[in-house]
Parts: sequence; structure tokens; C-alpha cells
Amino acid sequence: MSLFVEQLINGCALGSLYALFAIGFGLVFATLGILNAAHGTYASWAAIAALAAVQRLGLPFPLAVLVGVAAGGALGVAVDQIAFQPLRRRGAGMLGALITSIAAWIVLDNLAGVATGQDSLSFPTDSYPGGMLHVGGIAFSTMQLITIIAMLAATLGMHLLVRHSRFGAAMRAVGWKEQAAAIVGVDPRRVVLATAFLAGAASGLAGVLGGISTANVSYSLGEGLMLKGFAAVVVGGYDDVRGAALAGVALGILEVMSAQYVSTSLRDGITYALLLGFLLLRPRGLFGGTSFVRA
Amino acid sequence: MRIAKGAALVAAMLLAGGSVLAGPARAAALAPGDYKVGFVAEITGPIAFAGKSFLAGAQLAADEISANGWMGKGTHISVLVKDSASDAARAIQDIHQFIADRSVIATTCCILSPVANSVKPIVASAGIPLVIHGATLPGLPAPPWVYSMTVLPGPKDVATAVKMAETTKPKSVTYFLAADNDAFKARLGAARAALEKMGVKTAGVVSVLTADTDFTAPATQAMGEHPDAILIYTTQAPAVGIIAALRQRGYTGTIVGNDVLSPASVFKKLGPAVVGIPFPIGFSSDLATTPEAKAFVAGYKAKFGNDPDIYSAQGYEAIWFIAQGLRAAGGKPTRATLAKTLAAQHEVTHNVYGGEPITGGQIDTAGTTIVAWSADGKLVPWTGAK
Amino acid sequence: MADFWAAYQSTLGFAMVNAFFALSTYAVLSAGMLSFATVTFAALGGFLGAQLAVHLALPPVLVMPVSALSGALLAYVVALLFLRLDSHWMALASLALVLITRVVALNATALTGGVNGLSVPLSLPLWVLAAILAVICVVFWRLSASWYGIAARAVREDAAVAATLGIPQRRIQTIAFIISGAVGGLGGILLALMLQFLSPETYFIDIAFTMIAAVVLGGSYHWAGAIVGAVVFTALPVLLQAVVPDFEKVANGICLLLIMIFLPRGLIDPRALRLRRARKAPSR
Amino acid sequence: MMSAPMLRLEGVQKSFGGLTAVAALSLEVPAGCVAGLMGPNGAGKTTVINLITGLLRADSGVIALDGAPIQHLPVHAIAARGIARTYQNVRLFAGMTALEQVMAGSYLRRRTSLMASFLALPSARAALRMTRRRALDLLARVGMAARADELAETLSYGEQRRIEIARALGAGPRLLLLDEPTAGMNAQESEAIGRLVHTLRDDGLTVLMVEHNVRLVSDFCDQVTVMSFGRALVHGTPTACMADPEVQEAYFGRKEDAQRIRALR
Repeated sequence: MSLFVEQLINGCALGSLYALFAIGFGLVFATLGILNAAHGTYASWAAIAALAAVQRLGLPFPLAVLVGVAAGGALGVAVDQIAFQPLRRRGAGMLGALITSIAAWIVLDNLAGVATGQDSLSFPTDSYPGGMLHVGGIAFSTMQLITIIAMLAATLGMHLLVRHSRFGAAMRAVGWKEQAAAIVGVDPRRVVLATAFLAGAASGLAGVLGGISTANVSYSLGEGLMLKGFAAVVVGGYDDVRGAALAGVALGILEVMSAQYVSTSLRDGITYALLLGFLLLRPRGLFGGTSFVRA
Repeated sequence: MRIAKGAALVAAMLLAGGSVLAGPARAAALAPGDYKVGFVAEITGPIAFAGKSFLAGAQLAADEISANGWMGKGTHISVLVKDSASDAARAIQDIHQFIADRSVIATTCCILSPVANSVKPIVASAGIPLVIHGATLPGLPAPPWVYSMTVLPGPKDVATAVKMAETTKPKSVTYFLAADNDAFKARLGAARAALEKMGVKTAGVVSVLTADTDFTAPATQAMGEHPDAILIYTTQAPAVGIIAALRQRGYTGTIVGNDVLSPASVFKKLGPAVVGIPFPIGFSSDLATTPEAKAFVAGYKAKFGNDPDIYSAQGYEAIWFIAQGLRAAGGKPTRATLAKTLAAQHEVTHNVYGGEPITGGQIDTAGTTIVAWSADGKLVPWTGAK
Repeated sequence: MADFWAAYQSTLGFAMVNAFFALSTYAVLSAGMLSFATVTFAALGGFLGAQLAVHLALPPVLVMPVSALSGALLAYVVALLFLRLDSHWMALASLALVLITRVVALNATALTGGVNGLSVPLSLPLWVLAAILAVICVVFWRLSASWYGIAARAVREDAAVAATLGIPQRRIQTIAFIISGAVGGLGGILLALMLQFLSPETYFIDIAFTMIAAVVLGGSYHWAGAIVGAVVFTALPVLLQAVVPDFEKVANGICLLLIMIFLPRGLIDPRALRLRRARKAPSR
Repeated sequence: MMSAPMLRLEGVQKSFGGLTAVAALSLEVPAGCVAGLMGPNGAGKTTVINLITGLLRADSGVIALDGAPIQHLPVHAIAARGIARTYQNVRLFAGMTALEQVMAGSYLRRRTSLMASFLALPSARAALRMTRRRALDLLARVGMAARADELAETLSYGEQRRIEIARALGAGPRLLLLDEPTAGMNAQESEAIGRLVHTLRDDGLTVLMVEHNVRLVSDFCDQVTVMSFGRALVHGTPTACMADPEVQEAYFGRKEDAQRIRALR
């Protein structure tokens, strides 16, 4: 029984990383209409930045996380302005942005490889709260608790921002049609920048926390999050923060449980089959939502 | 360096003896000139960390062989590099370019077995020798064209597992397996059979995948089986992750690793978590005892500023093996005559392992050294005591 | 010269094989759909064809039609399932399909050889490859000049308007998928013959992304753009490796980015050609 | 002239969210007639056109062509029954020449199978030549023959509108729906469109056009329906409709309302 509960916590913590990744990815997709292949590299670079903050500047854990998050956000904005803005000006569709995002992915991924010396680095054990907590015979690590709390906070914050603020209304409006944002009284350019930053920051948070708890700071960090986070976006629906977060956590639990009780080689198969099933049977995600494309 | 030269001299004499037996045609000295080896490198991509070591070792070997004219007066060997990023399609294109370059006499490549598998038929049909420097799949070599300078890890794993069982006497053990890697599947199978024969029960086998990054759940699963020891048969990244996760969750029992734990970067990353975990090794700079090995370590340090690892040793051996073939062939060797000569070699004479016999194009090493990382980051012989 | 040819013949071979994948991607793109499913069609065509070649010892000439057909059949099923989805969702669904393909390929060891892969002891002379590509080019030229091509262009530019002109979107897009499947399946077995070895990693996300990029780079408004894009995309890394060996991939990405920003409609763009001609013509 | 209506709408209802765009609309267009559909902005005229062509699905009600209900048919099947249309804001295909636009419009009249056309069979080539000649004729008819090989997007707004009409005619419809065909045109050009519509009618085509230009409607329409807030206000001859006080109020009295609705859309 305690094994089951421990695995449930493991699944939640793992799924929280997917969720953090997914909410940013979905936000960009819904608001800016971009299928951003470079989204995973923000996580890798955020972890690299946080590690540098720890090793070079000797910053404490909370500040290092902050550095990572800021780096993820800044990278999100930079990629948007370099790779997407020129196309947006010209009114090129989703396809062009996908290609430039692939280009950005190639560049950032390989530079991340250079930055880590093609190696997988890890945070020094004394640079983060690495202890184990024991509650009634159940063991879990402090990092897992932090990850789950961070995911809940980020999801709640993002949901309130998108659904219950004027700025969020503008974001949704931009997703529909850029001029519409102007009607709500918000500069669409500011909405674009803010969306890119928030998405990058969420991905960055996933990167730093994931980089610490999986002892892996390298370009593969972002790639790993990318595939599963993408699945979470599809299952949860990209236009709903709660859906993406819930789906991310659910996928994490499903992954851990199917490895524990079914088979590791079928683990990813189960995840992706579920993904395809959702696409075909419930193509608007868990919480539904309006169609993205006009008739 | 002086000692190394001495050993080389001995080896050369041995070789000369061999060629006398083989007939007078081979006695001619190698014609002066620059002999080029095409090196398909993996210096970017998923396993670039190892790929760089392989290449560095090869370059050192070429320097050494050329510097003192080991193959003959006025002879040089040089390494031409093309990166494949571990992509089979790229590796094939690189090999084709080497084949087209008439000045390239032999090639060496491949850390990944699938890549080696796709390059094999091409070199065989084009007729150019290929020395595989990293892929561990059994059955890859196919003389006269294809040779492997990778020590097969299977038997060493069994020896390590058995020694662990003899010293710590576990009742039950749990295995970690890279389920998408058949080589590790076979290695685990051999070790498990040996242990079960000794009466050690299998508590469970926890599968992970090579590309996985999160090992908290697998660690929890393994610890849930309450084994006395845990044996890890996975590639490097999962092995590192598993050890980190096990130690983090407070596992204090015995852990047995495998050769992927030998590079210095592993200690740098894991620190105290990896100390005392036994694993077998073919070469280690800390344990270098033979003159050749010591010379290799010294030369490597002087050239690259850090210690060589098992990967650099394998890259180093690949070039030495080719050089040995060239020297034995003598005269003006072609790719075909070089292949014929390589097939006749029964040992890599200049080796850092203290003996490196070749059977069917596959090298082996003499004994098994079981080592573990010490607290100050050195590889020390594993004594079995905890 | 002979050496140069020998050195780069495999690059040329891969460029041609990639052209099949690019054309397969173009086939759906030209009917207004972004789909990564080409990878799945290629995997089926490749593994099935390789098994037939190895176990039944069928010659490549017979294996290829089987691969193309199997790709087309799978594509028909995919079309039935996917054409109900909005364009964005379809892109995502096809990406999911690619991920599933790899898992299936890893586990269906009887067909794929699992992680160990499958060695394909057959090879294909380059001129045969070139001849097949030429035939496929004729097919695409005929397609674009035929009523199918006219209808597909209309559907791509504005599916709703096309429908009000009596052009059945579903049917046109189903045909597009079937063409994509056939060409993708054919590309799959050709890649197998080029590599002489297949593993589940052979057909994965890299192919999907590079092929979409190749098509858009070459120009997604003309079938020749797919071929130009595939050639550029195959040759670029080889060339860049000679120029900037350490940052070859980064340079690759930057090239892609620059081309997209400055030539968003790709290298081959019939519209730009027409505009230029219109500007030159003094008759206005 | 046949007495049975070619197009019949009966109790057609359509709402978006809470907003009713078309409410219980009934409408008849006799064969061989030029019917006008008028009303202030936001009255639901374009929605009616979208409902008839199937781009939107009615919530309830019947839409019948020659007595047979069509509201359940897919868009392309409705077109195949003989309904073609133009768009309020021109929707030509990007990257196509004027001739190619009309050719695309002629898909239903291609007289050959896709396969035969792909194989370039002699019969298919003959059919293609014929279709091209017909397309050129249609371009000549809207006065665009000289621009056949020019990219449509480089032409002026009025020219694009005329190409769109030619494209719709390419489908060989029996019922042509024109959505504000003279928007952005000067009086002279509008007049030409009106005359074109008359010649089309004389060739046996039935036309329903959404039009703002009161003079054009008065001069060229046989009957008019005026809509306001999704309902049909009046139905009758152009002169009678214009004189109706309700129409006057709808057009001039509640301009602010109309403006507001436009902003909301």
C-alpha cells in the first residue's frame, strides 16, 4: 500500500513537470497560434542558467530557480521576436512559424549541447533542499513536494490571469483575432510579448525543477519534457490551463503506474495511444472549448 | 615514454618474427608516406560526451605512431575526421566519402551498434578495412574487412556479480535493465543465471528505457522489493540517474554497476553517491600498470590536459591496430592487402590492457579488474569490503 | 571527378530518398493539411518491404509497389480518422501518430526486429532511384496540371469557398492522403535500401521535422519545391561540415531561419515568378 | 415562367450563442427572377446566404431548392444542385490568375473524371480545352478577358468582384447568390453589374442578391425582401418596399443600433 502511495506521489511530481511544460506550450498555441517546437529548449536553457547561477555566482536555491525562470521567459521572448515576429508582420500562417520554431529548436538544442560540453550535468547536492520527508511510513523528497506546489501555484496563477483578468481577455482575443485585442483596449504587441514570456517562464520552471530532481542538466532535459508535455496539451486541451495541468499530472501518474504494474516497454505506448484516442474521440480536450479555426 | 618505446621494440621484434614465418614477400619495409585513416566520429549528438574521448584517443595514437616512425622510416599515420552525430544516414555518407578518397587506407567508426550494422555491408562491398571502436554488440566483426576493438562486457559483468555475491552474500537481488537494449538484456541474463546458480534469489527486474530521464519511480519500485543488493545493467545516463535516485531515497544496500560508470564525468556528477559501487573495467588511468598504459596516460594528459577513460583507450587501440597492420603489410599496401594482413593479426601488440588477443576480428582482454570510485575521485580496486 | 562522384553519390542518394518524403509531405500540404504522418507511412513501407525482400527474397522491383500500396492503404485509414479534425488538431494528431509509430516499431519485433533493427542486404543502383524519382515527378506534374490539382489548390487556399464551388473537400483531401501514403511508403523502402539497415529510430520525428522544413524551404506551392528543398536540406549539413565543423547544426538552423524570414514562400514560388513577370511585361 | 418557387425558405432560424441572427425567416424566389435582399448592417443578410449555401447550418426550418430540401446536404452537394455564390468581402484564391479562378469554379462542369484528367486521355484533354474556352467566355462576359492571365490579387477591387462572379458562373448554377456585388464600385461599374445580372436572367438564371444600392435594386430587381434584426420586414416590388414606413425606420431611424451591432460582431 505504501508503495502505491509513494508511486502516486512520484507520478504527481513527474506529471507536475509535464503540466508546467504543457501550460506554456498550450498558451502559445492558443494565443499566438504557434506550434512551438523550440518550447522544450527553454527548459534546458533555464536549467543551465540556474546551474550557472549556483556554480558561478553561488546563489541560493530560491534565487537560482528565479534565475532559471527568468532565463526561460527571456528566451521565450527572444525566440518570439527573432523567429516569429518577422513572419507575424507578414501575416504568414502557422506553417512558417512551425518551421522557424524548428530552426530555433535546432540552434538552441545544439548550443545547449555546447554549453554543457555535450555532457549531462547535475546540481551540487548541497545547492537545493535534497532531503527526504517521511509521513506515516510514506517517503517522498522535498523536491517532489516543491515541484507539486510550484505546479499548483503556476496553474492557479495562470488560470486566474487568462480567465479572470482584463489582460487575459485580451490574450484570448488575440487568439481569436489580433484586431479584437485592440477592442478590449490592450496593445496586441504587449499581449504577444507577455504570452511568450509567461510560456517561456513556465517551461523554465519545469526545466529547473526537473533538472534538479532528475539530476540531468542537458539538452535531453527539454526533449524529454517536450514529447510528454505535448501529449498533455492534446489531452487537456490547449486553450484551457486547468485541462493541460490536470492532463499533465494524469499522464505522469499513468506513466509511473503502467511501468510499476504493467510493463515499461508498453509505458509510452499506453500514453500515446491514450493521446490518439483523445484526439479522435474528444478532439477539444478535457474541458472542451471553442473551435480554433473559423468556418 | 622510454619504457613504451622499449615495449614497442619488443613487439616489433615479435612481429618481425611473425613475418619471417609468413614468407619473404612481407619483409619489405612500409613505403614512406602519409597513411590516412577515415574516422567517423560522434562528436555532436546524443553520445558526444563519449565520442569526443574516442576521437582524442585516436588522435593521440596517430601522433605517437607518426612521431617516431613506428611503422617505418618516413611513414606517418593521420586521422581524417567526419562527424556523424550518431545518425546512421550521416555515417553512411561519411563512409562513402572516405571510400571515395583514394588516399584513405582504412576506416574506423561507430559507438552505436545499429550504426555499425548499417556501415558494415558498405565497407565489405567497397573493400576497405573498418575497425569498430565503440559498438558492443556481439557478432559485429567480420574479417577481413570488419574488426572490433571493443572489449565485450558480458563476461566481466558475470565475474563482478559473482565476486559481489561471494563477499556480501545477498539472499535476494533486484536488477535494473535497459529494456530497449538487447546487449544489456543478454548481459543481465548471464549475470542472473550465475547468481541464481549460487542460490541468490531474484526479487525482481525493473525495466527502464535508454531515453528516460526520471528514475524516482523505478527506484521506488526496486526498493519496494527489499533486495539485499541491486545490480544495474543499463546505459550510462539511466545508470547515473538510478544510482542518484536510489541514494536519494535512502537505499543503503549494495549496488553493482557496469563499465558505463568508469568515465570521470560520472564521479563528477554523482560524487559520494557512486563511491564504493563495484564495476568491471578494461582500462583505467588510475590503475595503469603496464608501460604502454602509463605512457598512454602521460601522453594523453600532456596533449589534452585530462585523464583518458575507457573510450579514449578504445579509440587509441583502433589506430594502433591499423598501424600494426600497415607495418606488417609493408611495401605499398592497398586496402585489400591491409585487410589481409589485419586478418592475420592475433593480438594488438601495442595495448594498454596488458594483453589484447584477437579472435575472429574481436579483441578481448586478459583478466577482469573490478574497481570502484574512491571518495577522492580515483578508481581503486574493489576489495569487496563495504 | 570520379572521386568526387564516388564521395557524394550517397549524399545524392539520400537527397533523392528525402525527396520522396518531401513529396509525400507536399502531397498533403498542397491540399491544405499539415501532417507528419509521412513518417508512419514510410515506416510501414520500409519494414514491410524489407521483410518481404529478406524472407521471400523478392527483388526490389517487386517490393516497391507493395510498399507503396501498403502506405496508401494505411493513409486511407488515417484519412478516415483524421479528416474529421480541425487543421491544428490534425497536425497534433499526426505528431501523436509518429510517436506511437516508434513505440509500435519497438515492440512489433516480428516486423521490425525491435531495438536490434533489421539488416537489409539489398542495394539499389543510383540510376534506378533517379528513374523512380523521375516517374514520381511526372506523376506530380500530371497531378498538378489535372483537375485534381486545380481542386486541391482551391481547397488549400480556401476550403469553404472551394466547397461552395462544388469541390468536395473530404474527397480531395482523402486522395491527397492516399498519394502521400503511397509516396511515403515508397520512400520508406528506398531509405531501407539506401541504409541497408532499419531500426525503429530510422523513422522518427527527425524525418518528420526535416521533411516539413524541406518542403517549406524549397517552396510549398510547387512540387518541384519539395525536391529542391530535400536536396538543399541533405546537402547543407555536408557542406556546412566542411565550413564550420563545430557548429554545423547551429549554422544549419540559422540558414533555415534566414531563408524562412526572407523567403517565406520558399525557394521555388510560382506566385513570385508571376508577379515578376507581370511587372516586367510592358503590356499593362 | 414557372409558378413554383425555385428557392424556398420556411421558418429558418439561426442564432449564435445568445444572439439571434435569423429568426423564423420565410422567403421565396421564383425561377427566372432577380430577387433583392436588403436591410441594414447586421440584419442577417449574409447569414441567409451562408445558410442557403450550407456554410452555416440552420437551427431549424426548411431550405428547399425546386421543392427538395437541401439544408441537410454538405456544402459541395448543395453547389452540385446548382447554387453558386459570391462573397461580401471578395474571397478569391491566392496565387491564381483570373483564368485559373474561373477554371477552379468550373470543377462541376469539367465533363471528365479525375483519373482521366490525370492520365491526360484524349477525351479529357478535349474536355479541358472546352472548359478553358468556356472560362475565357465567362471572363469576357464580365469584361475581364484581357486580364485572364494576370494574378487576381494584383487587380483592382471592382475587377476582383467581377472575376468572382465569373468564377461562380463557372459552376454553371441555376441559382446565383450575389453578396453585395457592387460594394466599392462607382455608379458606372454598378450599372454594368446590373446589366450583367439582367442578361444572366435572360439566359435563364435565377439571381438572389444582397444589395445596399437602392437605385440598383429599384432598377434591376423584380422583387425585394427587406430584413431587419433577422426578420423579414416586407416583401414585394422594389418601389413598394422602399415606400414602407417600417423600412424607412429600419434604414434611417435606428442607425445607432445598427452601428452598435456592427461593433459587436
